[in-house]
Amino acid sequence: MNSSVSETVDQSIPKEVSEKLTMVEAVNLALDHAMADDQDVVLLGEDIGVNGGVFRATQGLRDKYGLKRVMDTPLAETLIAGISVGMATQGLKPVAEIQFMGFIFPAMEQLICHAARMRNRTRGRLTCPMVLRAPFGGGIHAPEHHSESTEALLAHIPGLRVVMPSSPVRAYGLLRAAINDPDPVIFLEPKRIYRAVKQDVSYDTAILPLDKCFTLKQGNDVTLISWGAAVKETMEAANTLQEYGASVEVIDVATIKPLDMETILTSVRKTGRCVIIHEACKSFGVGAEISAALAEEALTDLKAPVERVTGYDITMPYYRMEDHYLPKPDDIIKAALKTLSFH
Amino acid sequence: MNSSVSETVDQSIPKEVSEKLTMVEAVNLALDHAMADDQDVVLLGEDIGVNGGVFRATQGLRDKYGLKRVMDTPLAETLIAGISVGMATQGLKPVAEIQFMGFIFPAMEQLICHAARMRNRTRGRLTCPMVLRAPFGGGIHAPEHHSESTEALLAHIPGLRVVMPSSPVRAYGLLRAAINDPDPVIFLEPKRIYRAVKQDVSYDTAILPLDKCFTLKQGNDVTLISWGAAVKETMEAANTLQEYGASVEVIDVATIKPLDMETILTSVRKTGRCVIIHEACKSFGVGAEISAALAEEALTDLKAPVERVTGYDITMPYYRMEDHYLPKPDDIIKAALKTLSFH
Amino acid sequence: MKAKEYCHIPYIRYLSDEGEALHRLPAWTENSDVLVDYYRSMVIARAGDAKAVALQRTGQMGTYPSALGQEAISTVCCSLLEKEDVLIPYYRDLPGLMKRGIPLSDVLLYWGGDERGSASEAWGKDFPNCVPIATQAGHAAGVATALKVRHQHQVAMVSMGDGATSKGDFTEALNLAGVWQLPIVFIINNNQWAISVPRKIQSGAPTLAQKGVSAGLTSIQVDGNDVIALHEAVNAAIKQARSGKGATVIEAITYRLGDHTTADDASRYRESEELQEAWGREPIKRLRNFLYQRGLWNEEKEQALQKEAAALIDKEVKRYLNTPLPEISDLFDHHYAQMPAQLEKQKQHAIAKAEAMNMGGVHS
Amino acid sequence: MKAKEYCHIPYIRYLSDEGEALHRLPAWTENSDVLVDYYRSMVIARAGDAKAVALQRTGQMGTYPSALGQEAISTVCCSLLEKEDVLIPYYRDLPGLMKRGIPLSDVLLYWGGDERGSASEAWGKDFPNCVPIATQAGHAAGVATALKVRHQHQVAMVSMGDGATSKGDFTEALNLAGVWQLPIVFIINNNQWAISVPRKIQSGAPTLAQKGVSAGLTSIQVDGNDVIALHEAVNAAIKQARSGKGATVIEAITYRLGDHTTADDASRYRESEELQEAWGREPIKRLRNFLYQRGLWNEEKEQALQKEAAALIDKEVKRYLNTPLPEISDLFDHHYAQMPAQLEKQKQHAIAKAEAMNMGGVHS
Ligand SMILES: Cc1ncc(C[n+]2csc(CCOP(=O)(O)OP(=O)(O)O)c2C)c(N)n1
Ligand SMILES: Cc1ncc(C[n+]2csc(CCOP(=O)(O)OP(=O)(O)O)c2C)c(N)n1
Ligand SMILES: [Mg+2]
Ligand SMILES: [Mg+2]
Repeated sequence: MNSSVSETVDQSIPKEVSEKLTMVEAVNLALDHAMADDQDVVLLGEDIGVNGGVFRATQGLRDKYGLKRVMDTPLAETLIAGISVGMATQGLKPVAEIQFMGFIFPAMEQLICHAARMRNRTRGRLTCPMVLRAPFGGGIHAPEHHSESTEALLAHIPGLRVVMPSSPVRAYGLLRAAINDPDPVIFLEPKRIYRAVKQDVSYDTAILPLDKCFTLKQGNDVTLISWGAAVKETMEAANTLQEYGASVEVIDVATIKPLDMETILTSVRKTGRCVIIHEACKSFGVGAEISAALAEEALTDLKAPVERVTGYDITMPYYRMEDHYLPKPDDIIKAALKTLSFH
Repeated sequence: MNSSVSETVDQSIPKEVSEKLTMVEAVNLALDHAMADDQDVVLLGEDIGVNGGVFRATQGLRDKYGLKRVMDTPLAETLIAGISVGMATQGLKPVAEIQFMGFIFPAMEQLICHAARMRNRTRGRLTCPMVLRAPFGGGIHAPEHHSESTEALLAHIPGLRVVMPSSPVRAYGLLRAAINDPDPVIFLEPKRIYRAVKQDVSYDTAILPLDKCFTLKQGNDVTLISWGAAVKETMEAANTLQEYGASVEVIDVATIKPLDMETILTSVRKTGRCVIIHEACKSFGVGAEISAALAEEALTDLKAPVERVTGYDITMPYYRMEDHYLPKPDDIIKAALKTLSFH
Repeated sequence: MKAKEYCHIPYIRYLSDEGEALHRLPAWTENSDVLVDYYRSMVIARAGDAKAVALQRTGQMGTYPSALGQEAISTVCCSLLEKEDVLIPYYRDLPGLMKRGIPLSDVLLYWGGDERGSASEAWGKDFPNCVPIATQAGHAAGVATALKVRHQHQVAMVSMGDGATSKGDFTEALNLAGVWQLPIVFIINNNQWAISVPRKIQSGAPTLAQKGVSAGLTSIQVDGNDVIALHEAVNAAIKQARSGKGATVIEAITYRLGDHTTADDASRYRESEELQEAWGREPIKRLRNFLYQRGLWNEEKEQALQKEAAALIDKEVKRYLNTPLPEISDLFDHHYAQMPAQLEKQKQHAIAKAEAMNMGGVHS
Repeated sequence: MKAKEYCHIPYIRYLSDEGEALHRLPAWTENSDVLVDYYRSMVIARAGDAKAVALQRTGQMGTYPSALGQEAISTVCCSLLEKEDVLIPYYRDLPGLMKRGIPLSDVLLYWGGDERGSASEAWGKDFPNCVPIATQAGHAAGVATALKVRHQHQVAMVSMGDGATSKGDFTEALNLAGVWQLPIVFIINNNQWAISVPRKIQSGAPTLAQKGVSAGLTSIQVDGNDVIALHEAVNAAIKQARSGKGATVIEAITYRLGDHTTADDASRYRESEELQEAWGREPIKRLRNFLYQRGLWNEEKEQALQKEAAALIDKEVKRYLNTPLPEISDLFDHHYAQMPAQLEKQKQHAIAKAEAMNMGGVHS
């Protein structure tokens, strides 16, 4: 369990009891268990203490672990990232919350110039085992700047990991893995599905591997690739396509940096057809890398052009019109049918 | 000439005389002429005044246009971007310098949340006619953080333009166009070729279109696509390939956001083969978008997989080893020969 | 030697919590028009603010940050600005926006998820609402620079919360204002809370005004629920800026009587006693008491004012609710003056999709 | 009322420019060892610094930022730190790094374009050089937080230039240090220039120390060329931090006697008179005068020291120049503890390419 300071495990963890939890509750439980297992894990961010975070991801943890391990910071994202780097180099495992992904930009210099590079520039002398959590994505009728999906900016940076769960079980398993990981992980939580479904989650829920895609559904005719909240629409589309008689494979990329191209290539080599679905703008998005790599490495296996179903190349519209921006199951179905009928 | 305050043209401009200038001198001349033509053009940045910028891009301009139009700022990139937005909304045309692209990250919040969005979020009531210049790229044995190429991060942002010249004439023509443009332009200057060649540049040198690729060489067998300093190696590779008997088309993308996919598609539809060359890391780089779009929109025209010749997915190495990172003409030739021999 | 021992920030106050003059009032208060106007404006703003909250509660508008209890700051600040001055507001400035002549319906549209809420001509060159905390401080410095470069005599006024003072953008802007002698008035609306984070754990400085000291700026604290103190402080700051003598930082002490926004529940993190106490210091009651004492206000006027406010708000709410959805093309048309080719294609796709699905938008 | 009128920052100085005691010296100066050690360290550092410049000038090293004239600050600061304390230096701290026991060759390797210059065990938990200005202030706050969370009694010491005080990271870190009472010593190396930007157009504040006031921190100015004043100030700051009483901001006034870096030419933007004058205040001559006066130093000792310095530097330069190029794999192996599959492929590609081309690296 990677504990360097203490081996004590908080007795209050209900190891056996498994509860139906939403994704945000699973995040909370993962934080709770990580803190119980490893004294070096500390939380920091805006409003994460008494308030438990604006989405309640850290609810109850300050009461349980105290002020020194659950730190409300002043309002300063550059600082949040900077002190996380500082703490991590000294052996703590900070898990910082950026209140919304739209406010991550002041942290970019610290993430790119320091968090991502500390191991390399000291050849491993100092490392940066930090996690930066941020809720992301649209669809909850939030105000301006509260619905962004800019994962592509982070995915381009060597030395970072970028992970996003798409279910409570994966949120738990991936967040625990992210906290255990000895390198910096940006952990993006699709807030639109924070409370979409409930799953059994407990201390016995598996810690999942990073850097691996999850194949959510196996099929032979077309591969649908997605991550985060868009997995919901992707699965809906897959089910409808299945009704139409298509055999659909669905992959949740889960870790977008570094990409598990092996799983993706294996699938698309089998199906020959692929639709990539993401909420972020199309151009220079994560879908571009996947699409490019597929065509470069499996050109002759492709029976149809890869399709991207994504947000438009526009600023996320304010909420009255955000539905026009967000990819819908119908868009995915249409794109899949297009690839399926391509000869 | 887009002048709202004054129509006076500084008589000191040698309209007829054409001089052999390096790229950085062409940048300087473009700034000079833009300031002479339009009183609203002002320059700001660190060390751009008496010192004329660390690369001398603004040399002499403070003496010529005074303190009020050539402003040395305190050391604060967030501020530089923020005040540029503020000035631009009031009708000035700020041209800000970020000393090296490695220091652009503190400006990201202002660029993404404000500069890129001002027109959209006020439906055109306020606009942001600013230019942010930054030297970028490696190969000059500079210290850590002075050799970055993170153009992909900016290219993903709706509302921004991202432009990079690859010759003195294009530096002049594109920078003048960028300053004239009523929207924010990130103007990235490939410092490795700041003084690589000299070309005739004068007041009569054409103001070039933004959002357009430049076809530097026409050919039928393979399309080489590049931008910035890598155009140099790309042209070298093209010449060698030509000697080998291949007919090579070379495209300088010049504006990477928004992409002129029409020119690129037309070329690759003709040649059927394509190599994309850039210095930035491969994964999630600008090359990914071009490669993906080609495979998606011209799959059946592709006679071979698109090749990307790029930097590795690592932090730019310190200078002793940076040569191992930078794409070389040989790499381009190899990739081109690979696509040419693909069946 | 601790910092507090060698830095003294003046604090201005004229009216007691009950609206009694604590010392001799400035001469301008003899002319009752100004004070009555402040009162009327605050009352109307509070009614508009309450309506905004109600619209959210009834599912007719998105998240909204109420200005309840903080009406004096925004009202006085914007009253003292000239139209040609430039306001760079933050999200809790409804009273000031109304004072600037911006229709309530615009503000409702903005919070109702419609970009057109920041588009109308009434805004002039003022900035739209700013969500990314403290970024507007940089804009203000840029606006002021533009004014200075062009030898214009307007000022830039920028407001922000206590939490915003922790973000580096703010101090970078202060620093520039100091070194370039910029015509800016910085207003810190210190409502004691930044969502759930109380003032005392936001900064270890005894005052937030002294952040201005670090930039060599004039820096003062003022009772932000006391319109007379505010008027004095803001007026002096505007005069100083307009005459080329540089910026002022005004920390206006007030209290957030509501939740942070309609998405927040302040009872999770703050004591009800503190809230109750704060109600005793709120600005509208205080000024009403003062006006009553001086015989400048009465029940009849109050009734008329309430009626007037209700009518105005009614009209504005109707305009808001009746604003049809924008065209789909609107989502694409304002990113660039010159539409890029690929974006045009995406626009056509979106239009076709909307037509095919007969998609509407929210509250349409 | 202007800010300067209500903020007073103490200024500490003991030695005149000529090395004469200006007032009663602190008791610890009776023990000459400390002062002699400061002198020796500064002389060695200056020789190492000059050698670094020479290596650059002769094409044997990359761009280098000389610490010429600023040796006292870095030397005294790092002398007073315990080994277990954590240093978060900036790029002009060669004297301090040497004091921390970091081989000169490491520092030369770093500026010679080799990551391994920040890798050796000698660095302990100290931070490598920091190029992105002021970002290290956040690291220091994080380091100090870690120390505090674990109830350890070390301190974090962070240095930066005058220019760095304009960047928001710095003030964000100050603010946190104030509110969390962090064990940090902030050292502002005010050498009057940030490349070509003079101190007076970097900030309108009369002192940079007063930026600490905005965070409620103990804030002082000290003559940065006076080792006794520095010792007093830094010692007090470390003691305060170590005993849980919070951070101090020390603005140490000095002068950059060299160009900004070897890539810079200061004669473009600064008057030679200013430079000449500054030479009259430099720290080494000043301390030498003092030691001579007290009979603690003489020509013989000086000769021996110069020899010792030359020998040490010679050895370190050899080690630097003889450091073979890293393996190609080194470029890839330190990005993640666990190498991603695709990166492994790229690594193999790079190795194969280097072998095929028999590519070397710089100065090999
Ligand atoms: C950069 C940034 N970080 C976080 C947020 C989320 N957020 C919105 S308001 C707020 C608190 C602001 O408090 P304060 O500045 O005191 O203003 P108030 O809301 O109290 O008026 C936070 C953290 C944001 N909008 N922008
Ligand atoms: C964020 C950032 N912006 C710009 C630079 C380029 N730069 C390097 S040193 C320097 C001046 C620093 O001056 P100061 O803080 O006074 O330190 P000094 O070099 O004088 O010791 C600048 C602008 C940088 N390294 N980082
Ligand atoms: Mg507040
Ligand atoms: Mg300096």
